[in-house]
Parts: sequence; C-alpha cells; structure tokens
Amino acid sequence: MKLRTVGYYFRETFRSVRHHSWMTVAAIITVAISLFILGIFSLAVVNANQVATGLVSELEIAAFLRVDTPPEVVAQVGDAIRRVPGVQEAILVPKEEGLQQLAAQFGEQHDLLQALGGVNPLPDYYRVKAVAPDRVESIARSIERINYVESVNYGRDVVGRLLEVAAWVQWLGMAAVVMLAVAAVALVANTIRLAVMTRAREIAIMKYVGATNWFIRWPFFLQGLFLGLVGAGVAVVCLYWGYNWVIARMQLALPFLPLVTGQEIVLQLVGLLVLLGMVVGSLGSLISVRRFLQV
Amino acid sequence: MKLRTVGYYFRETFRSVRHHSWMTVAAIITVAISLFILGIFSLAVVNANQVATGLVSELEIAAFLRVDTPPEVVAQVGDAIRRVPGVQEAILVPKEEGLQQLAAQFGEQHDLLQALGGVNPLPDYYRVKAVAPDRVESIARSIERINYVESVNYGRDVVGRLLEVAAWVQWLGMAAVVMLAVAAVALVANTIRLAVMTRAREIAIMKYVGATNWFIRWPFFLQGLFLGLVGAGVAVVCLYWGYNWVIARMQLALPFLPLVTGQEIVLQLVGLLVLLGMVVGSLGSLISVRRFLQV
Amino acid sequence: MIQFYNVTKIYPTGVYALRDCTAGIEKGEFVFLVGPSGAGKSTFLRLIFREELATRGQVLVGGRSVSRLRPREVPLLRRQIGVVFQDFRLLEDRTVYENVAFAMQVLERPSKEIRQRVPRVLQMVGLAARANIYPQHLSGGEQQRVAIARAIINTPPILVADEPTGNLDPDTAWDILQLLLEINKGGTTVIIATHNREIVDRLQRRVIALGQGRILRDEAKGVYRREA
Amino acid sequence: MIQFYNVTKIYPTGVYALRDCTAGIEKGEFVFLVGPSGAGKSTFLRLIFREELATRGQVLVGGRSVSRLRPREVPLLRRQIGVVFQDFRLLEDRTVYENVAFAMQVLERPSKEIRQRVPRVLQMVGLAARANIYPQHLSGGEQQRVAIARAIINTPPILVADEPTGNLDPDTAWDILQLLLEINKGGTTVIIATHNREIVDRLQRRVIALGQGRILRDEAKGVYRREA
Ligand SMILES: Nc1ncnc2c1ncn2[C@@H]1O[C@H](COP(=O)(O)OP(=O)(O)OP(=O)(O)O)[C@@H](O)[C@H]1O
Ligand SMILES: Nc1ncnc2c1ncn2[C@@H]1O[C@H](COP(=O)(O)OP(=O)(O)OP(=O)(O)O)[C@@H](O)[C@H]1O
Ligand SMILES: [Mg+2]
Ligand SMILES: [Mg+2]
Repeated sequence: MKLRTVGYYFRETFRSVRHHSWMTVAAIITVAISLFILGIFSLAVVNANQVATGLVSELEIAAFLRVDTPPEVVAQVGDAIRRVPGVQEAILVPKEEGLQQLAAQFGEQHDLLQALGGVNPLPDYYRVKAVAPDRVESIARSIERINYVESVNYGRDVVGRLLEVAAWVQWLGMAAVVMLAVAAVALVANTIRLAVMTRAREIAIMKYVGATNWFIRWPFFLQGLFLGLVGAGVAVVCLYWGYNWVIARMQLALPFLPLVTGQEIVLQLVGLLVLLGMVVGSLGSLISVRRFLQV
Repeated sequence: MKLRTVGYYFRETFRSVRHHSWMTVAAIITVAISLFILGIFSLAVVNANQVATGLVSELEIAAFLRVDTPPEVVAQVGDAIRRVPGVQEAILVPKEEGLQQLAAQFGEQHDLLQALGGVNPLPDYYRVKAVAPDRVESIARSIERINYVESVNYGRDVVGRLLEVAAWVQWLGMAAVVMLAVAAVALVANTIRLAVMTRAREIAIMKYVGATNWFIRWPFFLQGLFLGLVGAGVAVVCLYWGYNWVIARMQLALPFLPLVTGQEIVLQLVGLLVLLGMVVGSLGSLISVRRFLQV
Repeated sequence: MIQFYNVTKIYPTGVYALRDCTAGIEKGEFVFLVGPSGAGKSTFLRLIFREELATRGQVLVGGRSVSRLRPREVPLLRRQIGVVFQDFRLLEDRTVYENVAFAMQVLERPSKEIRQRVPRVLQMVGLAARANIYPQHLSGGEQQRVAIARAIINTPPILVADEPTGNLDPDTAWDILQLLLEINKGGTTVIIATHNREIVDRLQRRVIALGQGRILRDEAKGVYRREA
Repeated sequence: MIQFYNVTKIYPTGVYALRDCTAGIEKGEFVFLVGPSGAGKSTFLRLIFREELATRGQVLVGGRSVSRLRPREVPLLRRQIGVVFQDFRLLEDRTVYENVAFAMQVLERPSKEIRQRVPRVLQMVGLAARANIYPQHLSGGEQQRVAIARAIINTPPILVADEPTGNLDPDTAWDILQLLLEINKGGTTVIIATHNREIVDRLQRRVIALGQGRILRDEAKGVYRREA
C-alpha cells in the first residue's frame, strides 16, 4: 500500500459520505438513536442501583440494653458492638432521648414523663450501622450474644425485602442494558448493511476493473468509522445535556435521593458509547462489504 | 380500480416481499427490535408507577386522642374521622394494644406495664387510611380540628418525599416512553426509507410505462403493513413471553411488590404496539415512495 | 400527432441538448431520428413521453401540451406511448414474462388476455424460451428485445424506440424492424432513433437528422449520411 | 496469450452459453467475435477476465488457468485486461474523469501521471468537454465512450470490448475502431465482440463466429456473414 493510496482512501471516504448523503444521514440517525437509548438506559440503571443501595444502607440495627445495665458498662457494650465485624458505627441513644422521641410521637403538648410518674421505663440502646446491607443479619446475631444486650431489632422484613428488591433491580437493569446493547448493535449493523447493499453493483464494478479487496474495503471501513463516530457524538452530546438537565432538576426537587452526579461515570459511559459506535460502524461496514466482494 | 387489480396488488406484494427478502428481513428486524424495546420500557414504567403508588398508599395517619377522653366518646371521634372527606378507613387502636406494640419494640422478655407501675400512660389512637396519597395532608389537618384529638402524626416527610418521587417516576417514565416511541418510529421509518430508496429506479420505470401513482403505491403500502405486522408480531410474542417469565419469577421472589400482572394491560400494550407497527410500516412506505413518484 | 414548436432543452448540467427545434409528425408516420452521438436524439424522444420537460417552446402530443398536463394526466399520456429505452429499463425483480405483462397490468387488462398476448409477443421477438428468466440473466440483445416486447404489447398509438437495434445482429435487427413496420401498418406512429445506417438506407422512410441539438435535415425519403 | 480448451459454460439458469469451445488467441492479435444475439459472445469474454468460470474445460490467460487462480491473484489478472462492458458498468457516483481515473488509482499510479493521462484519453474518445459530468447525465454513446476510455487508460496487455460501438454512430464507431487498432499496434491483444458488419467487413481481420454456443468459424481474414 503506497502512501498516495492512503490519501486516496481518505478522499474517497469523504467523496462517498458526501455523495451518498442520504445513506450517511440514515446511518448516523440510527447510530445516534440507538446509542442515545442505550446511554439513557444505562444511566437510569446506574441511578436505580444507587438509590436502591442507598435506601438499604440507611437501615440500622437497634440494640436495646437491659434496663438494669450499670451506667459504667454501657460504654463497654458499645465497644463490644463496634468490635463486631462489619459494624460501621454504633451510636448510643440514652433512655432520656428515647423517651423524648416517644413523647414526640404522641404529640408534644403532653408530658409523657410526668404521666409515667417521673420514672423513665425505657432502656438505653445503640443505633448500629453496617458497612454493607447484606451484613445486617449476621451483625444482629452477633450483637445479640453480647452481655447486657436485652434484644436486637433490625426490621428483619424490611431489610430482607429491600435487599431482594435491590438485587432484582440490579439484575434486571444489567439484563436490560446488555439486551439494549445487543439491540443497538443489531440496528446499526442492519442499517449499514442496507446502505452497503445499495452499492453492491459499484463494488462488483471495482473488482472487475482490478481493485483488490482491501482497496475497496478501506473507504468503507473509514466511512463506517466516521458514521459511528458522528452518530455516537450526537448521542453523547444529547445524553450529556439531557442527563445534566434532568439530574439538576431532580436534585432540587428530591434532594434526599442519592443520584449519580459524578461526571466521571457519565464521561466513562460517553467513552464507551463512542467506542461502541466506532467499532460497530467500521466492523459493520467491513462485514457487510465482504459478501459483495466475491466476484 | 378494478377487482383484478386488487388481486394484482396482493400478488405483487407477496412477490416483492419474497424477491427483496433481504430488505424485508432488515425492516422486520428493525420493527421488532424497536417495538420490543418500547414495549419492555412501557411495562417497566407501568410497574414502577404501580410500585411507587403502592408504597405511598400504605402510608397511614395516626390520630392520637387525649388521654382523658371518656371511653364513650372514643367511638364518636372515630365516626367524626370517618366523615372527613377522603378518609377510606379509620381503625381504633386502644391504649392496651399500643402498649403491647411499644413493648414488642423493646424486646418481649421485658414487662413494660409492670415497669410503668401498672399504669398505661398511652392514649388511644386511630389508624386512618386515605383514599389517595395526595389527600393525606388535608385529611390530617381536618382531623386535627376534631374535638378530643390531641395530635396527628402522618410522617409528613416520608409522605412528601414518596409523593415527589412517585411523581417524578411517573413523569420521567412518561417522557421516556414518548421518547422511545418517537425513536422507534424514526428507526423504522429510516429503514423503510432505505429499503424503498433501493427501488427508486424501479418506481421510475413503472411511471414511464404509464403506471399511476396509486398503482405503484398500493403494493408498497401493503408491504409496509406486512412488515409492520410481522415485526410487531415478533416483538409482542417475545414481550409477552419475556414479561410473564420475569414477572412470575419476581412474584415468587418479591411477593410483596405490587407488580402489574393483569393480562389486560399487557394485551392492551400488545394491541397498541401492533397498531403502531402497522401504521408506521404502511405510512412509512407510502411517504418514502412519494419522493420517487415525481417522474 | 406530435408537434415540436421551437423546443429548446437545457439540462441542469448546462448542456444544450436541443436548440430551437420545430417539427411535426403525423399520425401513422414512420420516422427515423439520426445524428451523431450526443446530438439530442434521446432527448427528443424523452420530451414526447414527458421524461423531460422542454426548457423553452412547446411539445404537443395528440394536440395537448405535455408540459401543461396535470400530474394525474401524465400516466394517461404515457399509456398512449410505447417506449423502447436506450438503456432498456427492465424491472430487475421480474422475469421477462412479468416485465412484459406489467405494461398490460398497468392498463388493468384482464388476466386472461395477458396470459394469451404476452407469450405471443415474446414469440414475435424470439424470446419464447426465455420467459421465466430475470433480465440480469439475459444477453444484451435479449434484454433489448424484452424492452421492445414491452413497448409493443399494448399496440399503442405512438411507439418511440431509442436505438432499438444497438445490441442486435443485422439479421435480428432486420426482423425487429419488420415487426415495427407491421405495427406501423396498423396505424401506430413510430419514431426510431438509430445509428443503423444499413436499415435507414434500405427502408427509405422519413429521416430527421439532428446535430448538436439542431434539426439539420428532415426528408420524406431520407438516408443515413454524414452531415456537413 | 489466451487459450480455450473444450470450454463449456452452463449458467445456473440451465442455459448452455458455450459448448465445447476450443480456440487460441496469440499475443498482439486483433480478433472479432461475431454471432447472433445470445450466441455466447459476452460469455466468451467474461470467461477471460473471470467474471464467470467455465463449467467444464480450461481457460488459460498468459499460460495460467483462470479457474485455478487464488483469490488474491484475481485482481492481478484483471489488471492485465482492459474491459469495455456491453452495459458499460460505470460508477454512478463518480464523474467521467473519476471513472477513468479510478482504473489508474487501482494500479496505485502517481496522481501526477493520472492528472496528465486521463484528459488525454478523454480527448481521444471525444469527451474532453464532459469530464466533470456524472454518467447518468450522458447520452448512451457518451457513456459507451467513457467505458472505452476506462478500458484503454492503462494500455493493458489484453483489451476485451463487448459491443463497443453499439450506441455509436458510424463515424464515431470508426474513430473508436482506429483507436483500438492503434492500441493493438502497440502490442495489445484486442478481442471485440460486435454486430457491426460494416466494420468487420472493412477491416478484414481474424473473425471467430459463434452460434448457439459453438464456434462455427475461425478465419484469419474474415467477414461478417450469416451462418448457415
Ligand atoms: N439526463 C441528462 N442530464 C444532463 N445532460 C444530459 C442528460 N442526457 C443527455 N444529456 C446531454 O445532452 C446531450 C444530448 O444527449 P442525448 O442523450 O439526447 O443524445 P443522443 O443523440 O441520444 O446520443 P446517443 O446517440 O449517444 O445516445 C448530450 O451531450 C448529453 O451529454
Ligand atoms: N448472467 C447470466 N445468467 C444466466 N444466463 C445468461 C447470463 N448471461 C447470458 N446468459 C444466457 O447465455 C446465453 C449467451 O449469452 P451471451 O450474453 O454470451 O450472448 P451474446 O452473444 O453476448 O448475445 P448479445 O449479442 O445479445 O449480447 C444467452 O442465451 C443468455 O440468455
Ligand atoms: Mg441516445
Ligand atoms: Mg453480449
């Protein structure tokens, strides 16, 4: 391959893109739409996972101490809890605070302590956080065995359910993203094949005039690369804008939701999409051309 | 238009589908993938809405009565509450039951009533359900004004948040479904246009031989209808199977989630998708042909 | 039947294909259109069946200006005109039989008539044995004869043939010409653009000679000759 | 240079295009291939540049069997052969200039050489004024001349022309024939399938006559005539 031929490949790619502008536009539209949908969906899945995990990780274990626990032992029990593997933090809620919380539930006008005859019947307890939601159950069982711990409460049901839901969200999300990626590749490959098919006659003529397969392939490869790049570019620009717009609005409206705002993940996704577009575009062209080179 | 010409249209459609099998397959693939994604997404959105609404509707208002409410008045208050517009039900939780619940929180080994010196300091309260989650706040305010109601507690924060999240889920879901529908139409129209373009020369020849526009259009229309129908058929069959498969599994694993299992909604969606496929296929063909009839 | 009044055709590429041409062809005439390559013969014919519109001047067919036809009248005009295209323009996804039958289907003729007439016409152009073959699988001359069969199948009032013997050997060409003369005897106006000197000289019919877009010569019993 | 040994070609449609043909063409010869429409002339030529493969028998070009070439050797064979196709086969998305230049680009010739040679050859076929026009906007004869220009641009060792004058008027046809004779004088082996009786009879060169796929006649100084 001579250098001037490389020049020819690029000029030819440019000429072809311009001349078959209809095909070019059609292919770019398909790439852009496919990758845009794939991107949006990926971001939705990442966010759903994050929200689900966030919800689960807000769950806490309440470890109630015996009512007769001597005050000097309370801190030791706390240390014992913190030594349980998987515990992230353990915060003491003294019985006075517990009573206040209880009173708040019933309405504030109402002096519960007085109603109780000045005796606080509640125990001290520790609010314990786990490093990961799936550790909650084993941690609870370990804490139960510590001296002076009367009982442990961790919303067995809720944790279980949330964990299960989170697992399904993750699983289904992954499946959907993989499926969408396959669909995007199929759609793009399909369109490119149609576009190449319309040039079957041209490819045959080139072969009869003595062109080698690679002489014909290179411009198609470059064109596919170009289509993929432009299509993916359109997709990621829309995606980036659209996502930031929606996320900004959602963060204002729902500040408590742990949405994915880190630019890195978006940029990573952008990179992946552009790569995918280029690979599918160029390889799709090459593979589509193959069939028509057999003359 | 003579009857024999109608026969020609159908034979011609069949011939064309068979002869341009490659184009036909490509168009069917595009229709199938596009509508499948649209369908899956629609079902996902419907489910997300249902789950979100389900969560919100589980919320209750607790209406605490004054500790000194005479026992004969308690039922009257209940009636007053039930008369508040938007209240679905109001269940009395007597103070004894309240104490038991409280005790359960602290662990059962522990006799709370005894610790309290035999006096139950808790008030009676009503658990009130609203007909719709967005009525909760106004109901709470009405109940507060009823005599003998000491205070009302309805997790102001949680209700608000859940409502907001549910609204966003609904809003974003709708937006996504509309966007996907537009994308599906664009992808299908794009492919059909490419397929029709490859027959531009043929269309011109027909015109030169004296064919009227509708003589040329009908077979294209029928072919588009056929493509749309078959593509949509493939999509809905996959969708129906896939959805039932996933839903059956999820219901086993997450029986508490209020998933959409009613066949009607799925069948409705199926109908819509098939309709969309046929409309886009046939109109897409007609519109694509238009451009090439100007000779 | 066909009148050209001061017709000038300039293609979008800027090429002057016809310059100020005036000519009249009567019903039932048999006319040869001759001239060197690029003289404007095909353009002349295209103006008749309205593949192209005149840039200036008027083309009348059957007394009506083709450029003033409403879109829905154009197919009606074209059904009056059988055309043999220089580049054949056969439908690639139809067999020889279907290509020829198509011209009758367009007119919504009864299937029975189609089934009878198509084989007869294929026989006339010597392609009876090729009826179920696709045009891509025919030799150049066979394709040309399919194009001729399609043009004559409806025995149209006007027959326009662009270089109908360019890919045929002299004997077959002569047979085809006999066929066209036969059709002409039935009242069809026939216009043939050709380079076939042998045939033009032998038949001694009306000859319109074009050169660089101008009508150089219009003789009732003309021959093919080099223009000055 | 080119040998056919008992070559039979049966197309997938079941048509016998050539039956048991044996012939040899030496380097530097100038050969006319004649015969009625569908006789197998184009098939004969297609076998040479390996558009088709013989069903039985051997075709040797430059001493090598074309059916035994490895896929990567096929382009090398075709670069030895300039082809004028009966249906022209011009690239529709390239101008006349680009179509002709393409045959040089395939050989990776220097751009400077291309820029010099292409206009010269377009001049030779009389299309200098049409260089930047797309083939769809040319007359039939102009397209044919582009095809001829593309075939001769590389002055290949073998030139194969299928009906190269079918769309040309006698004068232009004669000019083109002079061009081909010129190239033949330079050592190129030229094989022309034609129906042009005038030219064959006037030049009195070797004539191979085909009929229904058989070689009926192979004369060193032949004429075009009707076979028995
Ligand atoms: N579709 C077109 N668009 C632009 N220019 C055209 C078109 N068709 C023909 N021309 C130009 O118009 C001129 C006349 O062309 P036309 O096809 O009428 O010639 P012709 O007499 O039929 O020649 P030939 O014998 O080679 O077929 C030519 O110079 C050609 O380049
Ligand atoms: N690609 C093809 N596929 C199938 N059959 C073909 C093909 N090309 C030609 N034939 C058949 O083979 C026979 C010989 O064809 P060929 O093209 O060699 O004839 P030809 O001598 O070139 O005729 P013409 O002068 O009409 O061009 C014909 O009967 C034709 O129908
Ligand atoms: Mg012409
Ligand atoms: Mg031939």
